[in-house]
Amino acid sequence: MDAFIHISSSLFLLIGSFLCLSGGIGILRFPDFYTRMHAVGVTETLATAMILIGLILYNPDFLVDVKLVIILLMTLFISPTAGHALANAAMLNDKMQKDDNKQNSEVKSSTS
Amino acid sequence: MIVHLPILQVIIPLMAAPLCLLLTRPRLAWLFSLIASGLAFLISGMLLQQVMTSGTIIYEMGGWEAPWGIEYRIDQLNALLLLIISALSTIVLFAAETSIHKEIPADKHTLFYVLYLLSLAAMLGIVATGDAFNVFVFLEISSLSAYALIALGQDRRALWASYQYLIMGTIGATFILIGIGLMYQMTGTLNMYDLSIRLPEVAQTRTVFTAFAFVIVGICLKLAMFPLHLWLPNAYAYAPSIVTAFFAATATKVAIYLLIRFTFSVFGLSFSFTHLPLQLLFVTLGLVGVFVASTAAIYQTNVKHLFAYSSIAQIGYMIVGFSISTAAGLTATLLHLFNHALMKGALFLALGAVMYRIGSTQLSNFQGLGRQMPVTMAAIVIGGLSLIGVPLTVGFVSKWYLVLAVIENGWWPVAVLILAGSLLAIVYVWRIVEVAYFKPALAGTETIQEAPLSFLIPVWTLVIANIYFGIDTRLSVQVAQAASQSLFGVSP
Amino acid sequence: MRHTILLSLYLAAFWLANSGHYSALMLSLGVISIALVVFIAHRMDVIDHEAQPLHLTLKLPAYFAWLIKEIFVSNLLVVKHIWLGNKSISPVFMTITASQKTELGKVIYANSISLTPGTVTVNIEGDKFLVHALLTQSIKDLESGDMDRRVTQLEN
Amino acid sequence: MKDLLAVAMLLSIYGLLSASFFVAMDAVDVAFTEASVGAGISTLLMLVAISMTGRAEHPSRHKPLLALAVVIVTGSLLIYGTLDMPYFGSAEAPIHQHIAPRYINDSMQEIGVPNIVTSVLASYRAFDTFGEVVVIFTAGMGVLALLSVVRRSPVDIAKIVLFNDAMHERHLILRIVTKIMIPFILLFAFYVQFHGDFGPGGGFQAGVIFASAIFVYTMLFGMNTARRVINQSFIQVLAAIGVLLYGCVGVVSLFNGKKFFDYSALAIDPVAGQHLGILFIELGVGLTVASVMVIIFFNFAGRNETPRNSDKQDL
Amino acid sequence: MSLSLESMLQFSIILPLLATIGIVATGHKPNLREAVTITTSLVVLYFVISLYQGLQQGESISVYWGELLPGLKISFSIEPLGMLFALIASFLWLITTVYAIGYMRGHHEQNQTRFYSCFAIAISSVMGIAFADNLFTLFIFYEVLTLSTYPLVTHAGTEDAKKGGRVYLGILLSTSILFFLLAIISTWFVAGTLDFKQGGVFAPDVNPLVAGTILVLFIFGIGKAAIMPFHRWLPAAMVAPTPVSALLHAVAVVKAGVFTVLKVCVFIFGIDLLAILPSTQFLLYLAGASVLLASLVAMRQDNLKARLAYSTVSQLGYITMGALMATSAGVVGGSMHIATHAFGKITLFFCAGAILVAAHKSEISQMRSLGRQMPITMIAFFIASLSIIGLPPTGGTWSKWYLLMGTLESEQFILMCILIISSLLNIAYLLPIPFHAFFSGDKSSTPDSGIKEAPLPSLIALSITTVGCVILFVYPQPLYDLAKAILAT
Amino acid sequence: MFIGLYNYWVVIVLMMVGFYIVIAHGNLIKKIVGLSIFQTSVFIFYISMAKVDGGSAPILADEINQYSNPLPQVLILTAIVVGIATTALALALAVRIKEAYGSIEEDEIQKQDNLD
Amino acid sequence: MLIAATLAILVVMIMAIMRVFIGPTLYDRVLAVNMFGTKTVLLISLLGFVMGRPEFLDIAIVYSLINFISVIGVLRYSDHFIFKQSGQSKK
Repeated sequence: MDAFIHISSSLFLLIGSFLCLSGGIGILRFPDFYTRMHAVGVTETLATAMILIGLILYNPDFLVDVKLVIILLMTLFISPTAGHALANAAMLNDKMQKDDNKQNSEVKSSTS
Repeated sequence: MIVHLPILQVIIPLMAAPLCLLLTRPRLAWLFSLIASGLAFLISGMLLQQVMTSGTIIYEMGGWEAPWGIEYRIDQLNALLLLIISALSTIVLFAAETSIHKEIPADKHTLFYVLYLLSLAAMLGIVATGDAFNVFVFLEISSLSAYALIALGQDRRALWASYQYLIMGTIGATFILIGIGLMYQMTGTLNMYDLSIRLPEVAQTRTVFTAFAFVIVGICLKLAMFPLHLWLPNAYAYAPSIVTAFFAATATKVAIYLLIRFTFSVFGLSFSFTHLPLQLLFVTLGLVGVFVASTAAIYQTNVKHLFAYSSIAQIGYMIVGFSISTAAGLTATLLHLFNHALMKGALFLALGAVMYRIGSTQLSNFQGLGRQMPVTMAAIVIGGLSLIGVPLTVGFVSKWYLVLAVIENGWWPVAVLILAGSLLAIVYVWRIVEVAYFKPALAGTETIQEAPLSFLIPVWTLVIANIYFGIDTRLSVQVAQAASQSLFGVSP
Repeated sequence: MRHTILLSLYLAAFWLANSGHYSALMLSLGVISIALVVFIAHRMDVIDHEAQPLHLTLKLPAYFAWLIKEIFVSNLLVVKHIWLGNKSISPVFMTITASQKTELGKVIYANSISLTPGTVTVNIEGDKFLVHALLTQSIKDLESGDMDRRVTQLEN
Repeated sequence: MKDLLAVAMLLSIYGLLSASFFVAMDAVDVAFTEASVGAGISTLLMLVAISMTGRAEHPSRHKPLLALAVVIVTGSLLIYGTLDMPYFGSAEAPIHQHIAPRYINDSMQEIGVPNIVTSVLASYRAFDTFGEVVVIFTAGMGVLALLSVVRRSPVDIAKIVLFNDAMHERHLILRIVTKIMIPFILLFAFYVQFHGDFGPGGGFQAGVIFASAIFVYTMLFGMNTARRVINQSFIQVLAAIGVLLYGCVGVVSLFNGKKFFDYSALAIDPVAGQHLGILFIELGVGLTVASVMVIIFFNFAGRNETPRNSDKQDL
Repeated sequence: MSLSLESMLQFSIILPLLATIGIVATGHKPNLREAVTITTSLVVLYFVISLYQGLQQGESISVYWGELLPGLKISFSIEPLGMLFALIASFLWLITTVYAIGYMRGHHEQNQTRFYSCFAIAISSVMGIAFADNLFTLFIFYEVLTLSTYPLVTHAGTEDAKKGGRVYLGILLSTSILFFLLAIISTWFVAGTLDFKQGGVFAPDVNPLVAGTILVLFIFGIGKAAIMPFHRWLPAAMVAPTPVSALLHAVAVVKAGVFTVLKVCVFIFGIDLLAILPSTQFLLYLAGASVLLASLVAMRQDNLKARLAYSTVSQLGYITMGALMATSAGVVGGSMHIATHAFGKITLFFCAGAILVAAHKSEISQMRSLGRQMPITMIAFFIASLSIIGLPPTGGTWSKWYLLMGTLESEQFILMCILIISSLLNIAYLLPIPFHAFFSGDKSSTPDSGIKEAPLPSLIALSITTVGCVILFVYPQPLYDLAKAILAT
Repeated sequence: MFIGLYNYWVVIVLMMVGFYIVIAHGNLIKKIVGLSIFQTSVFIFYISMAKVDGGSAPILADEINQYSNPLPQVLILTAIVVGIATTALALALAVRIKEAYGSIEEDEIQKQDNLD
Repeated sequence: MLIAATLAILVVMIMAIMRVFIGPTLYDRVLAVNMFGTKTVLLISLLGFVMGRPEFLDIAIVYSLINFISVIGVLRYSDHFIFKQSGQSKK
């Protein structure tokens, strides 16, 4: 039994790491902001979940497990919210730039 | 309660600060801070007396003995500094209510007193403590409150001055932190007394050398020692007058104290002055500081600037006395510490009075003030004479001891230079005198009156102290000598 | 009031799960803390049906199970395209219509869209969601309305 | 990097990184604090400040050669200084031999708290921590002195520019998620406050977390709402009370004839007294930190909404 | 009065200070104010004379006020040199006050109250200097004197006056702080005491190089003695009103300077030590050069007061020389010259002031034929000139004589030549003034000028001092006795 | 993880980066950032001193007998607070300076000051 | 395995930092920082296990909270710029 749990935990961790790495590559590789967001989405949902589940399996202590679950829930709760918020801001910004790309000194110098 | 005096010294103003915040009426807050400061003064007097009769007092916080807990260790040196700080603070505070009325918006008066008390408590804390890290913590309290107080000045340049001070001060504090860390790493202790015992074993290591360098540079930044003085003139010039008077009289003194404490007590005389070419370095920097700053003072058009540069020059004298590294030299430095606090306190407070009446401290506005505000101007003149070092004022006493100590060490040229530095002081003091007494008053200033009593009383208290301690030097000399001898006796 | 009691219960559970120290002192401190938090939350006016969606409690697990499956699938899809490279993707903006009536429902729907990699809700205006997708395929799946329907069901 | 916002982002990353490093170095309490402060509060404050000062840096004209020289000299000196230092991690180093062993071996008997950091912080070196509280109090007072705005007339409030008002109308998702989260964040703060004895955490971290819950609330629902919830002058009083509470614990031991901060005076059993004392002072710390953080944030954010057209110079 | 001599000594220092308060208090009533001044000066003179009698009877009088720093006492005692100085100063204060009343009113000067009060402080510090028992006490009063005379120099408040005041204060304060104080500290360090002692305080085996350096520091440091190149302040101070010039040249400042030089030479070094120091020679020649150069410069001045000022520089050189010659005749000559020069020079200045007040003339070239309108003034001027030159029937004869004796005694023939040459120069620049006043100039311009003699108080004052010059010739014995006694006790 | 003194050197390099930003950059906010980095690096330095090989976090637990040194951690807790206090105040000043001068560039402020 | 996972996370963190430096827009940076934050949460959790003291997960919880707050902060104050700008352009 112990061996099984150990192996499965390792497996979860392995998958999580792989997903994470994939997301990392995605954030570097994808061409623009919105697409990169999807790559980040990968690392924040499944990858995180996998690693945390791996850890939960690894450790039988109840208190620690509870905390890991809390972390997992929070991540799942927060990451889409944050992602949405960011995308929203970026979109507004884009729109604004399209509206007036004549005398917008401040933002342009920073984004170019 | 007598055994608790060391902690009460710090804790009374410290606890008074948040209490003061609860008093929303500014006048009440003023009265309250005055009482707190006065109590601190009382306690410091009792402490000094206690120390002079029965030697070093040790007070362990939380009952944990020294290297594990934090202790307050009051010897003659600390006691003297405590007395200077609390006395000056009380006297200066007396004029605060009138002064800030004109210089600070009304809704910030209470905050002013809170910050003032914090600053006072922090300085007392720095001086009283026997723990190196505790020094850092209180140094930061004092610095933070200082930044805020300076930024309260009317002029927008006060903000910029405060910002520059903040950057320099924080770098200095961080350097001290690095130095303390390195010392701690080599000895495993933070208690200054414990450090002084354990450092000699590892004195030859490069780490301790580096620690020393960082601590000293950090302190010198706080000290505004030439060439690290750039933040000081503007900070003093644009801060509210009360703040300037308080800091000019006390803040640099605290830094000098730290310098003395670390070089003489913690690292020990033999380490500080025999391994390193420190003596030469400090003498040179001190003297160059005297000359550069005095010369700069001559060319200032704002009297506050002028006296700020003069402060840097006076720091130069203290550094020279300190670098002689003999008991006589240290005595001279301590005397000058005390005396300079009296002079600068009087001068800047008098400037505060001028500020109160004419709203500016530009030299050109001093025209005819000799007739319009005779009592205030007389105070400035006497303070200036003291700065020059004219006999019967305290300035003479400290210069006498300084030159004597220098000659005792055989440094004739230095003695000549020290005296030559006073000549520059004549020049800048006399510029003010001439403008004030021998120029007709500006048109439209006929209505200017003598400063109110709330200024004149503290100013003249200090002026009279300037003269009294210039004539009856027993007390100041005795304490200074006792302090420096105890340092030389204790240090390994 | 219902919401307040419920919130207190949630908080109590949270405290107990975290604490691990069940001495009298700690428990009483916990009670005090919860009381304080509820008081502050009340002042902040954050206790209502939006924040404590108790009416959903029973239906949520089923939805979550389905959502996890979706997340799993879409993750693999995105990862595949990450490795395939830029040429394989076809990013697109698209507006879809949500059928939820309450704001809470919309939020659940929008977050579910974002939670499944490959699609992100960018903007909400009324019942129009602006969605960005990595692949045109994913947006098609959304438009098919499976998720929309499930969230709406949750609502009722 | 000419965009200051980006710089602020980097600073936040630096904070996160160093916090991770602290965990690796066994300094969990420090990591806790650094995470909440370095990555959280200071980034946030920086963002607010940048929003007021402009985010673009102008190219500087002066030559940094002198600066470079100073830095190189300082750095070389430091490296020179490390040469005689005990090796990293070596258990024989003096710091592990002289004072620390007593803390590690005896603190359980003397104070009865498993978290050694807490016992050192709150009892052996309680005075330092008192200083720390005063530092933060001072900063609060300083910010208040610098940024507080004289109470405005209703006319002025009406003129306040739109962008400072609530954003919850536009951000549906954020609103609901935040509403759900806030009570839990608050409770978590209390949890951290009271479990500092057993694990990482304590008054300071709790205060910061508590304050950050308020920050989120303020950012979402706007300053005016936040002001209604949290009374400005009340929070100032609270900050003062925190410091006083801490100090009074010391004063009480004074009146009981013990040394300042000697908590054993607080109860018949010295260890229980220590425990009680730590509880109280942590409470003081938490109170002060939370309220000062809120004061600082409110004043920054409140400054932001100063009407653009008038009274800029004279405040 | 039943005051003890000790209290008289103290009162002679304190009274003028107290008078300051009285003067300020009565400032708005000129008559009362001046009454206070004159009364005080009379009382002080009385005290000083009583002290003189006490000294004659061989009483030793000393007062101890306290210790400023450990070992540095403030104390006073009476010895002949100081007595001499005190007598001259207190007497001339009275005279100058009388003169000033006439001058200041005649000239409608501003700030008269400030003038009288600063004057009183200056006198007080002069008394302090005269009676000082040690170098430290002397130094303190020396500085007070500088500071209290500064407002007098800048009395007019004009740009010129300020410039003059700046030079005055600058040179005096800087020399005193830079050299004098250093010399004092060094003396304290080397000898361990600052008390004036017959025969000097240095140990006989003191390193001559060190002692020589200290001597140089002293001579340079006592800027009030106006040894070149530190003489600039004197001409610069000419901007002051005439009574002030009188004070500077005759009563207080320069006299305090040379007095200090004499004191230092005799009581700190002692003439025996002085004779063997290597730097003495150098300083002697410096003083000699100062004498000659100043005379030469004086010849070229057209402004009367400036000419008198350079004359003073030259005369001070005599006294310094006398002190440095390290012979008894030199010291006697030097100290007598203090007195004779004081009377001579004060008369000359009084005359200059009188001319200014009555005729509004300050340039020598304008003074032709003034003798007819102002005969008394011009006669006084003539007699005083004789005294300065050192011709009978004036007191100057004796002091010059002893100085010459001193050069002979110490076999300094070059210095002797200098003395003689400079006396000739004195004749050349002083005597032409009264001669021209009486015997040349076009007579046609006289009737319409309407110039009369100066106000009566001024006239009285200058007559008294002129008579003094003559009396010093006829009856020099007391003066000589005092001077002789300096080395004897 | 690291051997000998190597990691101290990394910390020192970080410290110097912060220090450099403080003194070389003219933008007030950037200076504050530099200050922050500088201070944080010093914290790292302290914390590295506290580490003992094979040690564990200084929170007592059974079956663990080697703890890292708690004292530097306590010190740094205090120092972090000091750091945030300084940062807050500095930012407040920067905001006020922007309001008063209209700029947060050192040389522009200096220029304006020289004008009055 | 734990160590392998830790290393993987570290690598991803480095990637995120690279993205922060590259930019190009502010939002890319914020995105990367956000990702960095969540990765730190994982890293801390993992580190606890690697070092054998897994009970300090409170820190990780705080991290995720802080992360959330700073994203809102960025949003809030970058909004500010957008509005400021639009305000200018409308004038």
